[in-house]
Order: sequence, then C-alpha cells, then structure tokens
Amino acid sequence: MFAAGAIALLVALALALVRAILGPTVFDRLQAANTIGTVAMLMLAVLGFLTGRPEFLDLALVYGLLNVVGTIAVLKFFRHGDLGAPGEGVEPHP
Amino acid sequence: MHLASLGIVLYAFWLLLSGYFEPFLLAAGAGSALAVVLLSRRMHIVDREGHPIQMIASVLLYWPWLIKEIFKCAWDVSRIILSPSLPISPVLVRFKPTQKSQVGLTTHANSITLTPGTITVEATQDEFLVHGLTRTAGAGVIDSEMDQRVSKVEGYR
Amino acid sequence: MTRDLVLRVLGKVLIPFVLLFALYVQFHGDFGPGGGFQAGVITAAAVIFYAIIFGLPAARRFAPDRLVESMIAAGVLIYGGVGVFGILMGGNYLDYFVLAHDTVHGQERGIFWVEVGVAFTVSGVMTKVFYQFAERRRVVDEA
Amino acid sequence: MSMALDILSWFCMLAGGVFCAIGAFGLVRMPDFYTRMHAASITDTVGAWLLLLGMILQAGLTLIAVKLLMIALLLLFTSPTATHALAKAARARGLQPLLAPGEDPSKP
Repeated sequence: MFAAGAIALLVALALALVRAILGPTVFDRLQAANTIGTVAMLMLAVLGFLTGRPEFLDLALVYGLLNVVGTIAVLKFFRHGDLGAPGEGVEPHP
Repeated sequence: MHLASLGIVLYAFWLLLSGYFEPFLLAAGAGSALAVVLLSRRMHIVDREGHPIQMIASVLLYWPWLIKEIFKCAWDVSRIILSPSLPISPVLVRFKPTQKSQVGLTTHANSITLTPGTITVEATQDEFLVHGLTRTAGAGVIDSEMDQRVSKVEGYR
Repeated sequence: MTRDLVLRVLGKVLIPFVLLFALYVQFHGDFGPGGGFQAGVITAAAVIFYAIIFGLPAARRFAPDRLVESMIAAGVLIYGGVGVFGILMGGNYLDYFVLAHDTVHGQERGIFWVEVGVAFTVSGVMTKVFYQFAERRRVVDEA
Repeated sequence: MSMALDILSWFCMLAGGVFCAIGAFGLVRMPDFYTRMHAASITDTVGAWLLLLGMILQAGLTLIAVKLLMIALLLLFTSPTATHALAKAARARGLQPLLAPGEDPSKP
C-alpha cells in the first residue's frame, strides 16, 4: 500500500520536474519547486512508514518548514534583488 | 495573557512532539517553552494577530466546513484537468471582504487560496483580488458563505 | 513595497513553533534524528524568516550583530571547555568518561554540552552569513 | 473492524496518490502561470491530506498519528501563504493572466 502511494508520488514528482524544466517564467519554476517540496515531504512520511522508522516524520516537518521559508526567500530576492529590504510586512510592533 | 497562553500551547506542542516523559525532558520542555515565549516577546510577535486565542474555539468549527468545501472544489478542478477539452475560463474578480481584523482577513484570503479553483492575488483591508479558474468559481467568492462564516469566526466586536 | 497581510500573520503565528521545534530537535538528539547542528540551522531559519518578513533592521534589533558574533565564539568556547574540562579531571581532551561518576552518565553529559556548543555556533554562523548576504546589495551600491 | 480500517486506509492512500498525480499533471497541462497554480493547489491540499489520512489510519491512536496531523496542519497554514505570495509577486512583476474571452485584462 505504501509502495503504491510512493509510486504515485514519484509520478507527481516527475511531472512537476517537467514543469520546472519547461516553465517559461521564473514563477512557474518556483511553483514547480514548491510542489516538489510538498511531494518530497509526503515522500519522507511514506518512506518512514515503508521502512518502519517513524523518526522520518520529524524530517518531514523540518522539510515542510524550510520549504515555505525557502520559497518566500527566493520570491523576495526576485522581487527586490535584495533579501534585507524592510517592510515585506510592516514593523512587528505597532 | 497572550504570553501565558502561548507558553501553554508551546508546552503541549513539546509533549506531543516528544513522547518521552522523563523528568529531564519534561523540565527541558518547560524551559524551552519559557525561552521561546521570551524570544517571541523580544520579536514583538505575540499579540492578537500572532497568537489569536480569541478565535480558537470557533475556528475548530470552521475547519470541517472548509475541508468539505475544499474536497468539493478539488473534485471539480480535477474533472477540468482530466477532461480533454480543458474547459477553463479564467477571470479576475475584485470584491470587498467583510472582515475587520487582520487575522480574519488572512483566514479569509487563505481559505480562498486553499480551495482549488480560486487564488487570492492581492489581499488588503478594502479589497481582495481573486483569480478564478472558471467564471463560476470566480463569481462564487463574492459575498460568499465563506465570507459570512469567517466573519462569524472572527467574532470581532 | 506594500504591506503584505497574509505573510505577516503567518510569520507571527509560525515563528514561535519553529523555535520550539528547534529546541525539541536539540534535546532529542539521542532519541531520533537531530542534534546541535540541525537545531542551529532551524533556529537560524526562524531568524531568517523573521528578517524576510519584517525586514533586516527588525531582525538586527532582535539579534544584533554583537550577539550573533558572541554566540559563534561562545559555542566554540563551550565545545573547547568540555574538552579542557576533561583534561582537568584527569583524562584526555574531550574525554567524556571522567565528567561524572559512571561512564555512561559522563558520556551523556559531555555530548549534551558539546551539542549545545555546536548549536550556538551553527545558528550564529548561519544568521551572520544571512546578514552579510542580505547586506551585499547596499554595500555594492555605495561602492 | 481492523479489516474495514485497512480497506479505508488503502482507499485514502490510493485516492491521495491519484489526486497528487492529477495536480502535478495539471501543472504540466494548464496554459498559463495562474491557471497552473490552481492545479498545484490540488496536490497541496486534497492529495496530501488523503495520503496523510491513510497513514493516520494505519498508525492508530499514537504519537505518530499526532505528528502526521501536525504535518497536515502545517500544510493548511503554509501552502496557501506560499501560493498567495507567488501570485502576488507574479502580478507585481507585471505577469498578466490569460483571461477568458470577453474579460478585460487591464482593469479587472
């Protein structure tokens, strides 16, 4: 059963990779990268079950967190050409 | 009050993550929760927005409805993707949400994005700009049931 | 640059949990995957996320350069301190066995403090690297 | 009972896998960036949740299930935020969406 899930995830991974290679704009590639991140996170969870090592779930959590941080960091870089620009949100204290 | 509640939530999070109930790890968890609360205070991120305890009870009632809605829309979009003619008619829609607080607006914007077929492109206090995959999906976000439900969850004033 | 509501609220909600997760990884190094290095990286990721959302100046107010730099040094000092302490107690450099009455406890205690040192240094270095990288543009402009 | 649970969990994992693949297929098939995002959000939500639900049913009432639930919650918070940030950045960069005939692209 877990093998079936893993195979479906691999198919999704391959398709997302196709989009990442084709993608005409940088945003298409980022979207593909984000999807690949999600799929990889699920893959980690499935593999944890497949090999009977639930510690993999911690790795999946970390991967999910770093995925969103990474996507937003790259986005900010492409928007400003500068990671440190102030005010993506406003100042944290009112 | 927000600080105390954040501390409790963080400690519960630690216990659920850890699963080891040895004295040393329990103490380490308490210390970690306290340290994180202090760090968060230093970051100025603990307030009505960063830790919205006022919404917790009502949001638990909202999520099941949202998830049901997501499944419905995902089914529709899957049919569109798999149908040979690809029957899409993308639209951009502007409308004014009824929420008053930042958290409420964020919840609404994220709910729209989570439902396949609609994506919030811009979200401000006065106006949401939504991209819909089809005309019906795009029209569906204006004065929607979701809007009313999020406003109710928000329970602001 | 307009204010981005969604990102700001997400950051405020998420960052405390990321920090706690880092500490969880730090303390459970001997039970599962993790340890000082990973904990340091996750802590730095939280600070970087904060800097991305609220801007570099806000992050610098939270973790000033001096603090970050002294964290790098403190981590190495803790690591070296454990080693030297081993010598003082009559063993070799980084000899854990002499740190407590029985060897297993000594081992545990020694590794714990070494991991603490690693976490400090790694999070400090990562944050500092990010600060330098984020500043790069402005320095180039001035030159 | 455990048989029924097994079948249910089988079904969830298979459906989740299929939804993930459909979402990724849409990512390849859709004509422009904004429509592709809709497809990707299927993978991020329904596909991922069904897979996780299948695993939760296998894990039973343990801390493993709690961690799987945390992953699902994390997705509930982060995936729409990343999608929104992407869409907003693309529009700010001047990437015009492909619209249905009869829609005015300049002033929606």
